[in-house]
Order: sequence, then C-alpha cells, then structure tokens
Amino acid sequence: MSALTLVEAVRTALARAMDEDPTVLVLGEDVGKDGGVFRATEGLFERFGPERVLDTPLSEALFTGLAVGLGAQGFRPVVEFQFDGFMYPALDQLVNHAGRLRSRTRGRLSCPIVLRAPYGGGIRAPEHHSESPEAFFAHVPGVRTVIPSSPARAYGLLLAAIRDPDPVVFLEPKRIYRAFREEVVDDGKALPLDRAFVLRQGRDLTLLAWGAMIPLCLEAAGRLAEEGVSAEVVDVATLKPLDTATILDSVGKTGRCVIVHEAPPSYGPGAEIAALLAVAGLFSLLAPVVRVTAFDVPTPLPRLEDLFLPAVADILEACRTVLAHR
Amino acid sequence: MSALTLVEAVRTALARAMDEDPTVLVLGEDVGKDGGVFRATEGLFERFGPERVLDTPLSEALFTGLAVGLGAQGFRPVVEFQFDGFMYPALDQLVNHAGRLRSRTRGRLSCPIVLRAPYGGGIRAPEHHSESPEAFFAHVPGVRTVIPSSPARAYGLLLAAIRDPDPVVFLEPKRIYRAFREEVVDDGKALPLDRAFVLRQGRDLTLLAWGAMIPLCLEAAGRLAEEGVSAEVVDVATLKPLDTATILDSVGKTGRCVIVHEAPPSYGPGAEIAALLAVAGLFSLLAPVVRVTAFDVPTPLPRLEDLFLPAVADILEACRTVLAHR
Amino acid sequence: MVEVASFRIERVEILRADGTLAAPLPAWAEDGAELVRLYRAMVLTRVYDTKSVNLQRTGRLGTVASSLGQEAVAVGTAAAMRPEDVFLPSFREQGAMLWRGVRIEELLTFWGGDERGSNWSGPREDFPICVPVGTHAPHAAGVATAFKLRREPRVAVCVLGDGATSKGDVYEAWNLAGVWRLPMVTVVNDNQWAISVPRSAQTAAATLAQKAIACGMPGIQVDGNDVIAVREVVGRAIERARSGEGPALVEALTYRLADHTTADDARRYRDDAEVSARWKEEPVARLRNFLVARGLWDKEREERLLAECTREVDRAVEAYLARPPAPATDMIDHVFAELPPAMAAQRASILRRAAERAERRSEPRGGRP
Amino acid sequence: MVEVASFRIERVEILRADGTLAAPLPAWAEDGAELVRLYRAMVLTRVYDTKSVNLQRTGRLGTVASSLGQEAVAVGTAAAMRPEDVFLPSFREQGAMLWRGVRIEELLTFWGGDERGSNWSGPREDFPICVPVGTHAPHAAGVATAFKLRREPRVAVCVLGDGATSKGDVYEAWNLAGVWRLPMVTVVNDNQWAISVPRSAQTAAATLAQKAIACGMPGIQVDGNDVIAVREVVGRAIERARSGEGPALVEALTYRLADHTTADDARRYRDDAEVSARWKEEPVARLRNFLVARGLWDKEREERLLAECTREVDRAVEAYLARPPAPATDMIDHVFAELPPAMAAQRASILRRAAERAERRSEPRGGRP
Ligand SMILES: Cc1ncc(C[n+]2csc(CCOP(=O)(O)OP(=O)(O)O)c2C)c(N)n1
Ligand SMILES: Cc1ncc(C[n+]2csc(CCOP(=O)(O)OP(=O)(O)O)c2C)c(N)n1
Ligand SMILES: [Mg+2]
Ligand SMILES: [Mg+2]
Repeated sequence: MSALTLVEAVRTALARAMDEDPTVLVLGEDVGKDGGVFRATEGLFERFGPERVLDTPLSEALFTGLAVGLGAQGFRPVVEFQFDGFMYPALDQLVNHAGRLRSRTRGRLSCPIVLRAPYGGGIRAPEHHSESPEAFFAHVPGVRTVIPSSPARAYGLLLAAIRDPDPVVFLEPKRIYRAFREEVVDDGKALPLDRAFVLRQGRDLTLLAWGAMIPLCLEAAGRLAEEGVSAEVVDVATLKPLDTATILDSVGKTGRCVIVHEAPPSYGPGAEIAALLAVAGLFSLLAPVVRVTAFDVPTPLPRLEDLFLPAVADILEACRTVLAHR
Repeated sequence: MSALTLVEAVRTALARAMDEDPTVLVLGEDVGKDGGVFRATEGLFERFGPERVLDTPLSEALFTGLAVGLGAQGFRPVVEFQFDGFMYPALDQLVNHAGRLRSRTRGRLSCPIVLRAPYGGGIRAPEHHSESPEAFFAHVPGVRTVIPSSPARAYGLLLAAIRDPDPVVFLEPKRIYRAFREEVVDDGKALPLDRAFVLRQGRDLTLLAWGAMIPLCLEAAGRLAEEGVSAEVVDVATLKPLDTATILDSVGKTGRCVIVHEAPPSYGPGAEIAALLAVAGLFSLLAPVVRVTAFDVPTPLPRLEDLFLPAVADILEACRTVLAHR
Repeated sequence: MVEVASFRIERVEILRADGTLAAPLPAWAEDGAELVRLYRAMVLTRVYDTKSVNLQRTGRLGTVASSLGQEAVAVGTAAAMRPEDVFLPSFREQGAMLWRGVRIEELLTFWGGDERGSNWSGPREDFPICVPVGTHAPHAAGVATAFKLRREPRVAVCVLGDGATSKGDVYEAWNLAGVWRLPMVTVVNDNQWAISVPRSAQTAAATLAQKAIACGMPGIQVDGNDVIAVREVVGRAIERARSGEGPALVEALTYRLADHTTADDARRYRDDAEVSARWKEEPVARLRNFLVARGLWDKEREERLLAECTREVDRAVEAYLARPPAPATDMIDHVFAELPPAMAAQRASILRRAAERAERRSEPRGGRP
Repeated sequence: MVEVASFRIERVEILRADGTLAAPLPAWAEDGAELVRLYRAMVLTRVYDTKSVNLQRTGRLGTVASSLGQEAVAVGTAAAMRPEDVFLPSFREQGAMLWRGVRIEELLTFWGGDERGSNWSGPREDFPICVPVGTHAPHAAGVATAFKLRREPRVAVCVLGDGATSKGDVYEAWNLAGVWRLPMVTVVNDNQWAISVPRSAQTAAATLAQKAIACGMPGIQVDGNDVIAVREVVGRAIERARSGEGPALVEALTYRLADHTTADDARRYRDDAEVSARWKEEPVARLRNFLVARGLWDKEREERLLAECTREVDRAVEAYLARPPAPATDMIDHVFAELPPAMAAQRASILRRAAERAERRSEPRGGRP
C-alpha cells in the first residue's frame, strides 16, 4: 500500500496486468525507452522487454488497426495515444472494426483492446494537446468509455479495462496526473466498468462530473457546505455504459442537478446525462438541469484556456441557479 | 418549376452553385463520368469539365484535407463521400483543421467547404452503407451539420451550405433520395442554416426528427389525427446550430415531446435535444421525453435492419406513452 | 550527386494468354492433378459468381461483387497458403475463401444480409469480409505481429484492390510490416478499376508493386490472369515470410470483366471494346487451353465439372434460402461478451419491435402501420 | 521474369562537414552576399531558438521545439521559394517562417499561447504551424491544386519530419500530387528522431527519398546540414514544379541536436556520444568555415552579427511580453465568419467567466474561489 499519483497508478496497473497475463502488450509512440511522454509506461520496457512494450511508427490509425489484429489473435494490446488531439484518426478503426468485430462474426473473433490517452485541458499545453473527445467515443456501439478521477480509481478501472474482453477507451485526466496522491493497494482488484461513484453524499443538489472536474466539484461542494448547502458529488467514471441507476437515485433524492465537463456543450457528453433526466428522471427534477462546460469553440491556446475550462466559481454559480428554484 | 426527387434536387443545387460561382468544385470518388453512385453529380462532369468535377484517388482522409487546402485558397469544394460509413477518416481533418482554421488564424484563412454524403439506413445495403453518424459531426466546434428531409429543403439548404463561408457537413437521407417528388423552383434561393421547419402544426405533442424519419413522423401524425390527437412535426434540419427557439416554442405549446432518429441512442443526436428540454424547457414538459431510435449496437446487416430502424409503429407507441401523462 | 539506392521491379509470366508457356513451369505445376484442382476452383468461383449475381437480380440476395476474370488471383493466392495461415479478404475474394473452406451457403448468408455468414465453420481465424476499402491491412499487420511474437511459422495474407493502394492505412500497415519484418503478404488484385476510376487515375506510380519500395520490402508483379504464376509468386512470398525474412507485396495484373458490383453499370464509364479485348486474357480459358494441350482436360470433363459445380452451388442456394432467419436479439447478443445490464432494456425493446413487426406482417394489407 | 521498372535514389552534397567543397558550387552560390544572407538567417534562427528555450524555462513561453542543428533545412527551403509560393510548416520550421516574413514577435505570440500569433502580417497565404504530425500534407496538395486550376506559376512547399513519413495522410497527399502532377514540393527534415523513436524504427526503407517512388514522383536526398545544397536541390524541385512538371520529395539528412521540445529529455533514450559526434556536422559552423575560407567572413563580423541578432530577438521578446492580452471573446469571434445567433448566449458566458476570473485575480489571496 502506498500513496500514488494518478499516473503512477496507471503505471502500476499496467505492470500488474502485464505481469499476470502474458498476452497484455503495450503499444504506442515513445512508450518504450522513453516511458511515454507522461512517463505512464516508465520502466515497463526494461521490465518486460521489447516484445511486450512496442514503439510503433508514428501513426495512430495504424496502431489502432494493429491492435484489432492483435486482439483477434488473442493478445490484449493496450495502446497509448500521446495526446487526446491525436485520437481522431482512430475513430475509423474503432467504429468500423473494433466495436463490431465480435458482433460481425457472431462471436468467432473479438477485440479485447484498450485505447489509453492523457486527455483534457489545464496544463497549458500546445494546440491539440488539451482536447476532451469523450463524446465521440461514448457514441460508438460496442465500445466502453471510462475516465478515472483519482489514483485508486485509475488503478482499478484500468485493470478492469484490460481484463475486459471487449474494446475500452480509457481517458486519463492529464491535469491531475500528478495533482495529488492517494493510497493505492496493488492487489489486482479491479473496479466495475459500469458503476458511478458517489464521492460525497448530499441532499440539496447533485454534481455530476468525471476526470479532472471531480476535484473542482468536491471543492465546490465543500464551499457549499460552508453555506449550509449539502451537495452530492457523483463521479460518473464509466460514461458508457452509463450507470443510470446511481444518477437517477441521486437526482431523485436531491431534485437538482449540475453536470460539469470540459468538452464543448453541443452534442457533448453532458447531453446524454441531461437527456437521461428528461427521459427517466423528469418528475424528480425541481429545477432545470444546468450544464457547466467549455464552449462550442475550438480549444483555445493556453492564454484563453482558463476561460474555456469550467472553474469552481462557474460550478458554484450553476449550483446557485438550481438552488434558486425552491 | 418541376417536381424533383431529393437526389435530383441535390444535383440541381450543385449545378446552380457551380454555375453561379466558378470557385465551386465537386470532388470525390466516382463523381465524374459515373456521376456518383447515387447519380447526385450526374451530368456535372459533362457540363463543367474535369477541372470542376474531380475524381480523387480512393481516400477519404485525403480529400477532406485536400478540401481544406482548396478552401484556404478561396475555392469552395463540395466533397462527396460515397457512403456514411466511410466518413470516419474525415473526422481528424474536420476536428483538427476544417473547424478551426479560421479561429486558429484569427480570420486570416478560412475553410468554406461542404462534406456531402448519402446517409442512413433503409435501403438494404451492405455493411457500412447504412450509418447515421450525425452526432459525431454535430459535436465538432466550428462545423455546421445539416440534414434535409425533402427535395425543396435539400435544394435550399445545399445552396446555403455551399455559399456559407465555413465548413458544413451535409447528410442526405439516401432512403428518400427517390421516395417522393416535390416541386422545386430552381431560383437560387437558399434556406437559412439555423432554422427548424414546422411541417405540421399540432397541440398535443411534438415530434422532432430529421432526414428519412420525417416521412414516418408525418405518417404517424396523420394516424394520430384520425384518433383525435394533434401532433406537431418539426424537422430539425440544422442539427448545428440547433434552432432551439422553434423547438422550445413547440414543446412549450404541446408539453410533450418525442424525438426520432436512426442513430444509436447513447450520446446520440437526440441527447442534445432532450438535454435542451431538461435545461431550458423543463417546466413546460408534461411528460418525460421519449427517444425513438436505433439501438446501441453496430448497424446490423439488412436482415435485421428493419428492427434496428424506428418505424411508424414505434413512433406511435412513443406518442401514446407521452400522451398517457395527463 | 552519388547514387545511394537502386531498385528494380520485375514481372513473372508463365502461361501466355493463349495457354502456351512463356517460361518454364514450376516443379509443383508438373503435377496435373494440382492444376486440375486449381482449374476446378476457378470454375466453381465463376459458377458461384454467376449464380449470386442472378440471385441479386431476382431479389434473393443483396448487392454482390463478382470476381469475373479475377479468379486466378483469389484461387492462386489461397492455394499458396497453408491452412494455419490467416486470410484477410476484401469483398471480391470469394475464390480464396471457398478454397480455404468457407462454405458457399455461408457466403450467401453474408451477402444475403445476415452476420451469421461470417461465423463460418471453416478457417476460424480468418478475418471476415472487409467492406471499408483497405482498412484490413492494419489488421493483417496485427495478425502477423501476433505470429511473430509467438514465434509461429504462420503468415497473414491480405488481398486488396488497386484502388485500395491509395489508402493511407494500407501504406501504414506495409510500412510497419517492413520495419518489424512481419510475416505478412499483400496481394493487390490490380483489376484496373476502382469502380469508375481507372488505375491510371489512382497513382502515377508505373507499377503498384513499386509501392513496396517506400516500405522497405520487396514488390513484384505477376500476371494475375495466370493462376500458375500467381500461386508460384505468392507462394514464394509466403514461404519467404514464413521463414522470417519479412513481408512482400505482389501486384497481380488482371481485369474486372464484370460491373463493379450488382449496383454498378460499368457502361457509363468504360468502353465495351476495352472489356472485349480483355476477355481474351481471362484466366479460366487460359488454363483450360493449357490443360487441353497437355491432355489433362477435354470437353467431357468440362461438362461434368460444370454440372458438378452447378449442383454444388444450387444445393448451397437451397440451404441458404431455407435457413430460418436469425432471432431479433442476434443484433445485440454478440456486441459484448456479456450484455451489460445497462443494455437489458434495449434488448427488451428489440424483442418488442420484433413482435410488432411480426404482427404487422401477419396482418392483411391496409392494417395497422 | 522481366524487369518492368527501375529506380535510383541520389544524394547531393556540396559543402563537406569541414566547410570544404565536395562538389562545384552552384552559380548562385558564387555570390558571397547571398551566402552571407543564408548564414545570417541561420544564426538568427539559432539565437531565436536559444532565446525561446530560455523563455520557456523561465515560464514566459509554452513548450517550444528548437531547430538546433536543422537550421539549414528551414533556411535553405525558404530561400528556394518565391514570396508568392505558399509554405506549409510543421512545428520546427521557424527558420523558414522568419525568412518568409513572419515576425519573431508573432512566433513568440503563438508559442506563448495566443492564436493572434498565426495572424501574421507577412506571408498571408502561408499556413499556420501544424501540430498534428503530417496532417498538413493534404492541405499542401489542396493549395497546389488551387494553383494548378488557376494556372498560377506557384508552388506549395511543405516541410515535415522523418516520423511524419509514416503517416498515411502524408502518403495519400504525395500519391495525389503524383497523379495530378501538382506543383507541390515536400521537404523531409530527416533529423533522425521522432521524439524517442529513431529513424531506423520508423521504416525499413533505406532512404526516405525512395518513398516518392510509391507515388510516381522524383525523390532525392540532400545533405541537410549544408544550406547551399538544400537551397540548390529544393530550388530545382520547386522550379521544376513551377514549370508544370509535377511534385517532388526532398529528404534532407540532418540531426536534431536538441531535445525534441522543452518538454522532452533526450538523455532518456539516446547517447550523448551520438549527439557530440553530430555536432561536428552542424550547418552553421560549416558555412562559417566556408565563408571564412573564402574571405567573406571574420571574427569581427561574426561578433557584430551575433549582437545584431540578439538585439533583434530581444526587441521582439519585449514587444511580445508587452502585448496586451487578447480579449476573452477572441476565442469565439473567429470560429465562424459571423457568430451564429445560437451562440450569442455562449459569448455572453465567456464574458461572464472573464469578469469572474478578473475579479478573482484582483482579490487578495484567500478570497472567493
Ligand atoms: C473507405 C471506402 N471508401 C469507399 C468505398 C466504396 N467503394 C467500394 S469498392 C470501391 C472501389 C474499390 O476499388 P479497388 O480497391 O480497386 O477494388 P475492386 O473493387 O476493384 O476490387 C469503392 C470506392 C469503400 N468501400 N470504402
Ligand atoms: C498525429 C500526431 N501524433 C503524435 C504527435 C506527438 N508528436 C509530436 S512531434 C512527434 C514526433 C515527430 O517526429 P518527426 O516527424 O520526425 O518530426 P521532428 O519532431 O523530429 O521534427 C510526435 C510523436 C503529434 N503531434 N501528432
Ligand atoms: Mg480495382
Ligand atoms: Mg524527426
């Protein structure tokens, strides 16, 4: 048991998975000697060698398709995308092959692959290094989309993703790769891939978020508590399949819901959750749902990034809005 | 004035646009002599020649990026994708370049391109020929997504898309390419790119749909009328930017809403509309929103396609569900 | 200016269009029975293609892509493989799939619009038909990587068209195969057309074989209307790959005698005269002429073979048409290894839709929608 | 077996690493003033790179990619272009951008995290820096197609790295350029590394120049540490393209002497010894030695030049640091030619966030979040 950062937890899970299952491979750009640009694969090359940790040529479309072929042959490739903005070329293989190989062959072949990427904003990185593309992935049939928000959840969810017999997109909030430490027991215990986490109980409103927005929501909830407002914070974690029961339970109890994410709002990930409430939680809603998000604009370069990304103040403002409905 | 099918209306708009503006080009696979696999570009090669109608090598990623280059140079390329399922390789160029070239250069360069594709199911086509990827496109900042549902709207919206100074994804419901005719005046009049169309007025519930689902919704509304239920039918048409006012007005009046689309439900296009209602129309809703959609599974081959796609009966069932709330 | 590298592209031709020899026969081809086997496979493919086009025309099959004129590419390739190799086809390699043990009934099931056709009883590790052009090339690289990592003497064999050579993912897969020395062989069915786009409009490369040079692997042309040459050249590439010497690209020069698919009308974009001229080079008559000249074949055997193939195809058609439809839930039950509980409601909806559609079908016309 | 095609790849070298001549000087290079201009541009680039790395280290700039050691590729390429040509850079061609008239202050503005830096006053049609590797190659093909359609004697020039040559979109763009005979020249900055991945792990192709063979266009290698050779070879390719003879690929052999970017630590994956050895070949000293030997340069001029370049860069840094920040709405006002009314509410939210953040900044620590 030790206190790890999120990126250390990812590394620990990768090492554990590779250790327990010789079919687990790590692939991508600079994942070998360099250990990945965020060092998520550091030490794996030395420990497992060049046949388990493979630097590919520079091509995201290729290594996604390569993983499909490996997966069909019984390997469990874990592919690292260097940054979120370089994942789009993977969509063709993901939609047209990874997500349907099992169904297309009625189970004859399958695709047990994981596509990992550091994702999201907040580190003042260059263009294309701060994207939140989760909605693209969550819409793809046959594919799971998972986003951890703490070291322990990163460990347990990544283990689950690797062991899952079907494709999983695993997005790691780079902004909190090293933001804090958490006790992580390297006991090989996976977390379920379709369960949201209630991180803080509350009665007056529900904050729904994932990834790097979770610490902000927890902070907002703390502030609200000082004002006597009891906010529940739910880490959605598995965007697909979505844990609708936990979400509906929470909003059923509080009657008020604020959804927080870094992606642009339109047709964004929060839409599905708000839709869920309009479809299955309507009569428990005491106030309109509020989405606190980025804007429908290209992710700006760092100088304006701070305005693009939700901050605690924006979350608090939204909470006050839903609370105004009595 | 003549009665045209939808695909003829597309062809008429293309010819008109090419005629009035020498910078309009048509690009894609088999758009030249062959006239496109659905004949949408038939006759254009003969009329405008090989420098205006260009068959590209077989690569969707390429011709999307090619269009970006041409657009930056002041051309207005209209790119045809042969089928919806081959559009995914375009997402990289669309997200990372087309949608941000103007903003990235603060207006120095721009990207006046149109990506056209026959889309959707219902023609018993092979795998990858019956996809509904509109949600992927509608989530991309800086890009418009437009879907016509009749010959006249195809004509007016395509003209608008071509004249628009920014990128537009234009999805043509292939199932109704030749399903019916409508009077189309080839007068060069464009339709607005951010307006929904109220196709049928009603008091009791609102049916929101687009593309090939519109005829089904109109049929459903007709049946409901026989039962004394007055259904309003709104063709969303411009998914992005979404005409929120028309939608909110309609649901504000009826209090009940059924959203119909061919894409899988989760994180699908209907989510944004349901979210809009949860966010801005909550207190006018008398019943939970119902989405009538495909399922979260890969588009099946034709034998099961009929079960995958919404039918009039499914729409009626949903209408009865929302009407049950009194 | 110093020369730092040089390359040559060669073409292998054995049987001339008239069935005479342009080069010595490979040793294996001295075995008449083997040649007859290849001949039979090409004829069966042609009978199957003819039948499937007819079934489409009469509404009993979806769109299909005939391989008329290109039978030697598919059959020669498959014949060069071992059973334990893995085949990754695009949509025009029925000749190869049949050779490897996919059943006609299964092919028809697939083209009839039912995924169960791809869950074939034959080569279980072979990939299903790949419709998005060229996207299976990276899969082939993945399969080949699996073989290499497990040190298995197996080869991934991928077939794609001249049009597919313009796809970047194909190039990327070849480049990886080159640098990782993967046991992967790509056969380009260079049938001169990608729907309406002629070979000359796909690329300025004088040969498609030379695209291998970009990826540091050997590329070679072969007369793709000569099944002996195809089998020989692809066979050499496969055995080279099997022995650890890395990937290769074989460009098989042939011609698409039929429309692109049953949804196409090639007269819109190419001259009949071109097609007629190419009929003189087609692979089935070519091998037949050779077999006849060698005394291995005659009219009687030809008639017997045709009758036999027709019977075989007809029987398969009957089985295909008689096969009960898949249950509605088939579309959801194989998406994940285990249905996520979150999808149970959708499964129930599918059943509800199925019941509704069945009811509607059983109603007299004019009934409920 | 008949040979159907053959190819050779050549390399051009003019100045040796020690600054002596390996081949005759091109005519234009007999003009000492022109050589001094090239030298000055390389030195300015190096001073700029050094400064920008320092600014990053001290928190006044974001991640930057130094072009240390590769100045000849960028400067030689830009010098071979005409002003009316269009340049499409990736992220390491500051030397070329400066030559073409992008201002240092604008470059700093961009790398400082402000899009206004890409709205430069200089070459208005040039493309902005392309961060996703290789994705600008199709743009170059589009620009070249525009030139061709308008019958303008202009050329699209695109620079990308050795790693980028593994991208399928790059190959696709080259293939199109070949078959459409586009006026497009690609210069590969072959600096031997793609972050930690060495050139040898990108491809088995013996040269990157030979990738042109796959696309039916000429490919040639040049000593990329020799600005004279780069300018000569790229110039020939550009003028050939301008005259309608089609595209070309130039592989410029050089070496990345610095870390990949300021976010990288190259010692993790490559030997210092390798880097030291390559320092002996770097382009600035090489040309200086030649100029000195020709009597065109001396210590005094060198000192003057360094002082001048430093002043120029320092002035630009001051201007950069003094530039008032962009208004918050800058992120939304240029997304569309006209803001769609549907986005007006989002614009208002941006202003609200800006006001809130400003208020927060102006509050004493410990104030509201
Ligand atoms: C990625 C993609 N784009 C477009 C299509 C539509 N399409 C089907 S076959 C074909 C032409 C293929 O040509 P080629 O590779 O030469 O194979 P052939 O059909 O001649 O066997 C096209 C454009 C497709 N299936 N996939
Ligand atoms: C599509 C894409 N994938 C990954 C990256 C991350 N990345 C930035 S530079 C680089 C290596 C580029 O190598 P090369 O093309 O040789 O150019 P160099 O950096 O050496 O100039 C990588 C992998 C990227 N920018 N774009
Ligand atoms: Mg072909
Ligand atoms: Mg490099």
